[in-house]
Amino acid sequence: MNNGAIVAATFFWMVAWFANSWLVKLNPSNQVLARGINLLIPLIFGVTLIVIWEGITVGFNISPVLLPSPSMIWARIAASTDILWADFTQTFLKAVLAGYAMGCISGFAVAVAVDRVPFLRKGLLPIGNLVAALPIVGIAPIMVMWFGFDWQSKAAVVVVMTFFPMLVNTVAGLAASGAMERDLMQTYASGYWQTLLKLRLPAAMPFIFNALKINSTLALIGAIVAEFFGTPIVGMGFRISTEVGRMNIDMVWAEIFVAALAGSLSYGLIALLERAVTFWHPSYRS
Amino acid sequence: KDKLVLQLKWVTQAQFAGYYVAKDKGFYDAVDLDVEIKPGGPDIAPAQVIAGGGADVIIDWMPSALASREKGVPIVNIAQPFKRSGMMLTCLKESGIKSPEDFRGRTLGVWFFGNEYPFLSWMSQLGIPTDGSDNGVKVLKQGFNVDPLLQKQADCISTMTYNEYWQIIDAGIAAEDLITFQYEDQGVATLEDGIYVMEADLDDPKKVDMFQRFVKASMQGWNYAAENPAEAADIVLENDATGAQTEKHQKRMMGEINKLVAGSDGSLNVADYDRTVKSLLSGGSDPVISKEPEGAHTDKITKGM
Amino acid sequence: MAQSGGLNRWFVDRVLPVGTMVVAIVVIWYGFAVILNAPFERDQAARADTSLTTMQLVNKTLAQERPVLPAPHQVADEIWKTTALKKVTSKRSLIYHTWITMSSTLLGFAMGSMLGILLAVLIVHSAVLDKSLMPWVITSQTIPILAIAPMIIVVLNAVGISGLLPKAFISAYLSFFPVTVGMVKGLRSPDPRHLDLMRTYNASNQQTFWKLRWPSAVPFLFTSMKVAVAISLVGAIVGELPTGAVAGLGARLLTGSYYGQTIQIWSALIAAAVLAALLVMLVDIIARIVMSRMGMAR
Amino acid sequence: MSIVIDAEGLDLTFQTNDGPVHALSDIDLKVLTGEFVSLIGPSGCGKTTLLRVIADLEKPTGGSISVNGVSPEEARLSRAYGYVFQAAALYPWRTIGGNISLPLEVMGYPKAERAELISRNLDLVNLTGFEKKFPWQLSGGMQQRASIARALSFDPDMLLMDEPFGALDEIVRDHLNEQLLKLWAKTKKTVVFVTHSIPEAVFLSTRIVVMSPRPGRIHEIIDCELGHDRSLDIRETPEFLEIAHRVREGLRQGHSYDD
Amino acid sequence: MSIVIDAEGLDLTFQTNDGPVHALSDIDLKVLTGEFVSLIGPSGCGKTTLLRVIADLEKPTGGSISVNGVSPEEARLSRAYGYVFQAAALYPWRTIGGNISLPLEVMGYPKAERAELISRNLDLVNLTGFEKKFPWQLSGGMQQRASIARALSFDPDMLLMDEPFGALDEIVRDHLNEQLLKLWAKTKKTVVFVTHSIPEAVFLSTRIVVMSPRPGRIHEIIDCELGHDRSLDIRETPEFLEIAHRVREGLRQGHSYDD
Ligand SMILES: Nc1ncnc2c1ncn2[C@@H]1O[C@H](COP(=O)(O)OP(=O)(O)OP(=O)(O)O)[C@@H](O)[C@H]1O
Ligand SMILES: Nc1ncnc2c1ncn2[C@@H]1O[C@H](COP(=O)(O)OP(=O)(O)OP(=O)(O)O)[C@@H](O)[C@H]1O
Ligand SMILES: Cc1ncc(C[n+]2csc(CCO)c2C)c(N)n1
Ligand SMILES: [Mg+2]
Ligand SMILES: [Mg+2]
Repeated sequence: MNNGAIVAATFFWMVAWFANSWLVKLNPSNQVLARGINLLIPLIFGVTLIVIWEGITVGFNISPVLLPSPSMIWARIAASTDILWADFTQTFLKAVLAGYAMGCISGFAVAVAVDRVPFLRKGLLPIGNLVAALPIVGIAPIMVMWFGFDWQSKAAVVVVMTFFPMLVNTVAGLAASGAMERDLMQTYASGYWQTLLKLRLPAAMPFIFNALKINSTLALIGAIVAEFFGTPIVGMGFRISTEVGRMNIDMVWAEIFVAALAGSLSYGLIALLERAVTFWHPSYRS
Repeated sequence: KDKLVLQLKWVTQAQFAGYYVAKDKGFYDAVDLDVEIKPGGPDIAPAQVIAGGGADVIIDWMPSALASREKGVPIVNIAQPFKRSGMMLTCLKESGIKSPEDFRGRTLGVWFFGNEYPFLSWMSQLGIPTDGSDNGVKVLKQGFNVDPLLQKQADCISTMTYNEYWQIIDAGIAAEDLITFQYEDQGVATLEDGIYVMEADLDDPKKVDMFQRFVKASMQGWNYAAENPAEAADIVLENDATGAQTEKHQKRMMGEINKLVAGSDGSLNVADYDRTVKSLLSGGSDPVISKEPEGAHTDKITKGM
Repeated sequence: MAQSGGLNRWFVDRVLPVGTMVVAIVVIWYGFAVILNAPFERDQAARADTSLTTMQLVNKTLAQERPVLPAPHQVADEIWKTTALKKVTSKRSLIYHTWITMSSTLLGFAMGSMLGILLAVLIVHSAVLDKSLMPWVITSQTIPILAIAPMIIVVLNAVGISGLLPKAFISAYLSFFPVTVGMVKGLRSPDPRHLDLMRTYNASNQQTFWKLRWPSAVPFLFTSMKVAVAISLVGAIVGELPTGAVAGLGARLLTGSYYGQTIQIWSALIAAAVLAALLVMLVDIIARIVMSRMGMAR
Repeated sequence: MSIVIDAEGLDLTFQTNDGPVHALSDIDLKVLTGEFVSLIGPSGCGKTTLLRVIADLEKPTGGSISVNGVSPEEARLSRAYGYVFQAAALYPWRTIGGNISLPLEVMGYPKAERAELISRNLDLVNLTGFEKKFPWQLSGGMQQRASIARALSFDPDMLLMDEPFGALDEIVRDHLNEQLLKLWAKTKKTVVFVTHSIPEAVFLSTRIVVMSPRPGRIHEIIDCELGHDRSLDIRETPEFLEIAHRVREGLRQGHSYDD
Repeated sequence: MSIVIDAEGLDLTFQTNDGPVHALSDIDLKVLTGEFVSLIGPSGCGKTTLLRVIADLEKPTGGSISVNGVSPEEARLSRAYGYVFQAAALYPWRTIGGNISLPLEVMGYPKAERAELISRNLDLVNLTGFEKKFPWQLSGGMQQRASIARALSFDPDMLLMDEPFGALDEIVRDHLNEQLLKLWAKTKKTVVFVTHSIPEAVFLSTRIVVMSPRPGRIHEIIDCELGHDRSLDIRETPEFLEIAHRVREGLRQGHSYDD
């Protein structure tokens, strides 16, 4: 056991906690500064987690086969950028993006189609909610069987996973515009498409973005897990499942790091987009 | 009674009949052992489990065991019930593949998760690249079943003589329509199911004694299974908690497994070991292990039996 | 009269549309079963040097032992055989496996909800945690759980935790998220005037929590618990894979996959879907009872 | 002067879960061109429902009604009226200009004409310079003026207003009342106006329809001839107080204190 | 009669994203025991803010204020007042009885005493028999009465009311005004009352504080000695109209029409 590392990590934790408590209370009037602080606080928190992790793995001499230390993971990331990039290309740039786009667009299109027919809406929604709860581990092998080994089957899994959240949210969103607003369009003798375009879609945007955000994390997880069930020998999921068998756990965490980074960045990107598109929503007005 | 946890490499099936028989028939009880058998699965790495203290003894294939050892999990082979290798590549005849040279430009299904080493060293001995270059083979990470062949997503897939091969047959494809390449026949066989423990445990006389009793009782189980294959298959079925195994399949598997175990008294044949190591080291630019392993096997357990 | 009107409405609004949709799905399913299973039958016919009439082809595609896509009646038959015709304690009984999965689902769901509520309470009451924790809670959900599940299990094993708990942990890891998000919203939902009112009574933090924040968060809690219970089930199934896939619906899915038993996979999938529906319904019923006790069901 | 709205024996019953609600019962009402008619009455007496029937947002279950000599639906399709709701009901994702542009877009006005109409109507309600602002950046009174500009933008002959100033404070309300009256005098539009406020009704209207609830019906119609040129000060004149008193009495008779 | 509220040179500035908002500026106000003081003024003039400062829900940034001779915080801690909001602000998950019981629970009254107080106060606001109902099962006027009962339940000497009847229709409002006046005469509590309505202020108050915005300050304080025994009819008396006129004038002078 290495007590020094543990003590150092604990000390760092305490310092970081005080730093954050202080930063929170600062509350500056300067906008840029305030935004900076809002970024800094979770960053300090994250760094603290990593330092504690390092402290524990080093301090308690944890076998790297069980849990490698962050420094080892970082070294692995630095040494294997080419492999990580190739895997990222295969899994994210091909499977996730294609599946995400197809799933979201088709979910949206079906929602708009279904919205005109209440009977379809009532029938599809409960079933949609059910299918959305199906475990990917059940769907992935089937998709590999149907769509082959390459990224297409992963994209298909992503489509299945993202379709229903989008469908359900869009349908709810299309129903979200107020009765008064819809009456207003009636008084203009507005047609179906005009009402859809000018009222119901804008009003549905917060819901649609909700689905886009949920789907952004679902898509990545889905593609990675689907790769457990057959892939060409490249891809984040392939690497993770293979390197565990080879006892290269640091490589596994390197991929997990890339996945978490990509997932968080896409989520953040969509959140920014949401802010720009639904700027009018009360939750964004100061 | 001494408690001992055994981590298998794969799910409950006749491949591990010896251990289940030893447990059910009371052979372990007879040597004062209380053995808990943990089934494996697609993402269970026995070496990781033993490193984490989740098991005392594991069943693993030698290539992956040696690779793990190089990665810093000091596991040692204490016994080798499987004498022969059951691994092969199975192709559809209609693909036109007649010899390993015909693999070039084809798509082959391979198991990963540490099971790819025998394949990789075979290919490198043949001089066939596996990195997707033109005159090489295209490698797929094969799932857990034979669908890629049935769906014609691959020209050949990895199968075990005792398991997947028969699934292809069961799926309605006649043996004449298939062509198989056994690793054993190709001279690239590596040792499969062996018994491994942590190196440090071998310094503990109490543990050594336990392992001796374990290996002895297990081999007793294997012998019993060889003599009573039908009963052994029943015992396996009995122990399968998933309820997914069929009697027909397990009886047949038992027969094939017995062929692989035949001729082993449990001790590791050093010549087999050397052959395996040589095969793994000869991997050209990307060998499975980089240097001759040391202390990766011991007869400390089997010689006392 | 109101009673029968309600029943009638329930039929027209729920049963009829959903039923129609199910029928439509089954029809489409049959169509795909024929299309997807046909190539194999054609190959077989070609190997045997015979040719098939369309009728023969259709019949054969709907009765394969290892179909690419099993026909609905095959799945129904399998479900019937593995539920009604087997003792529930039998390892071949789907009910037995469903039960195994359900127990880790419920345990994981309970732990996940608890953790979710706890995090939400911390986030709502501490400005530091609010700002530092929330982004990481989101990041935690971008980690592919199935990837680290085996390692979690090994690590838990190393500290001597095994059995139901590791599976439940994975289930909890997935399900705490919607609860946290919902509860943070819920605990912050009281009208500022209600909070002021408590201040005019000079109420303590605890009193404000129990008399105001908590009750106003209850509707949010139930909404997110409905999402969480479905996710818990996914987590429990995922968690069964690296624990040796010994029993449970996940194990059925996986072993079905090893042995190419597509019919078994599909029946396990259907069982999972039905279980999910039942669990969501259960939470919904509890929600209704609690809410009407609280006078919030109108 | 011709008859713009002609309702006879109008009936409307809502079918709800707890049985039928008799929202309108035997309503007879004629409104002439250029009139300013207020509907006043306690909550739930059917004011909104009556206005919605005129606007073809609700179908009566009995009786007959014509608007501009045709059915309400035909009148709606020919864009005969502008409707102003209690809350401004502006779309938060459109600027003030964009909101006023909305009916014009729906009705297919060309872009140049839209721009012209927007600025003219903004001017009419004293909001010049706020075209690029979003609704939530304006005060309640300004929002309500914008929503009136929106209803006026396509120059309908009739305005239907459902408690347009209900959410505003008294001073702002007085101010808007004055402006509305001027607008009405200038444009000569027919106005049907729903309100809760007695002074507001008396100040604005040429006729006041006092309604009473359960079932919603017309209790009394009070003429209110205070001339077209009223200032806020007339509210302290005896004529004004007289009419206000009559309205209050009418309301009280129709009211039941069961709450 | 002693001084209950004593504010001198009170200032309050909110720091917001778009710079400071001067909500209260140089407020001097004394309220004596048993008085009924109304705060009236256009939206945003600081009425609510002033009431919140008295209730210690907001800290002034300048000047001094005492309540019952001590600081507002000490007064709040000693539960010196009951506060009534615009909308009833009842908890939907508690029955009417449960809502009235809320402050009593927080203040640690024993159960028996709570039951006793609940029924007494329900009686006071004419809601006997509705104890077990949930708020949404009552009309708006009844809800507001329940919220008054809640504020009265622990028998504070002072009532702070922020537009308690703002959301109700005129008839119901008149009715509640009458009841409130009776209650006040009976209990002799000190009341500070925020309103938008001139007739309401004149009808209820002994003194009317007219405020004006930007920055929020006191424009004028108008005495209103119409005696304790008023009925709704006095609203048509010349004295009443006179005071109403003065209030309106005061409001208009202080008002700026920039919205
Ligand atoms: N869509 C509807 N379905 C069922 N009942 C309705 C509907 N709309 C209105 N009602 C009922 O009809 C009656 C008249 O309602 P309406 O909205 O016209 O009253 P109102 O006079 O406008 O009241 P307020 O002053 O509160 O706006 C009420 O009892 C109301 O509950
Ligand atoms: N918490 C706050 N932060 C910033 N500004 C505030 C805050 N509360 C009130 N204000 C501002 O202070 C001024 C006075 O507000 P206040 O609510 O006291 O007005 P009011 O007279 O009660 O208005 P109303 O009649 O609309 O209720 C307004 O300009 C308001 O925007
Ligand atoms: C992920 C994964 N894929 C393949 C194997 C290979 N394997 C080793 S033993 C065995 C049983 C044969 O039926 C099989 C298939 C594995 N262990 N893990
Ligand atoms: Mg209305
Ligand atoms: Mg206010």
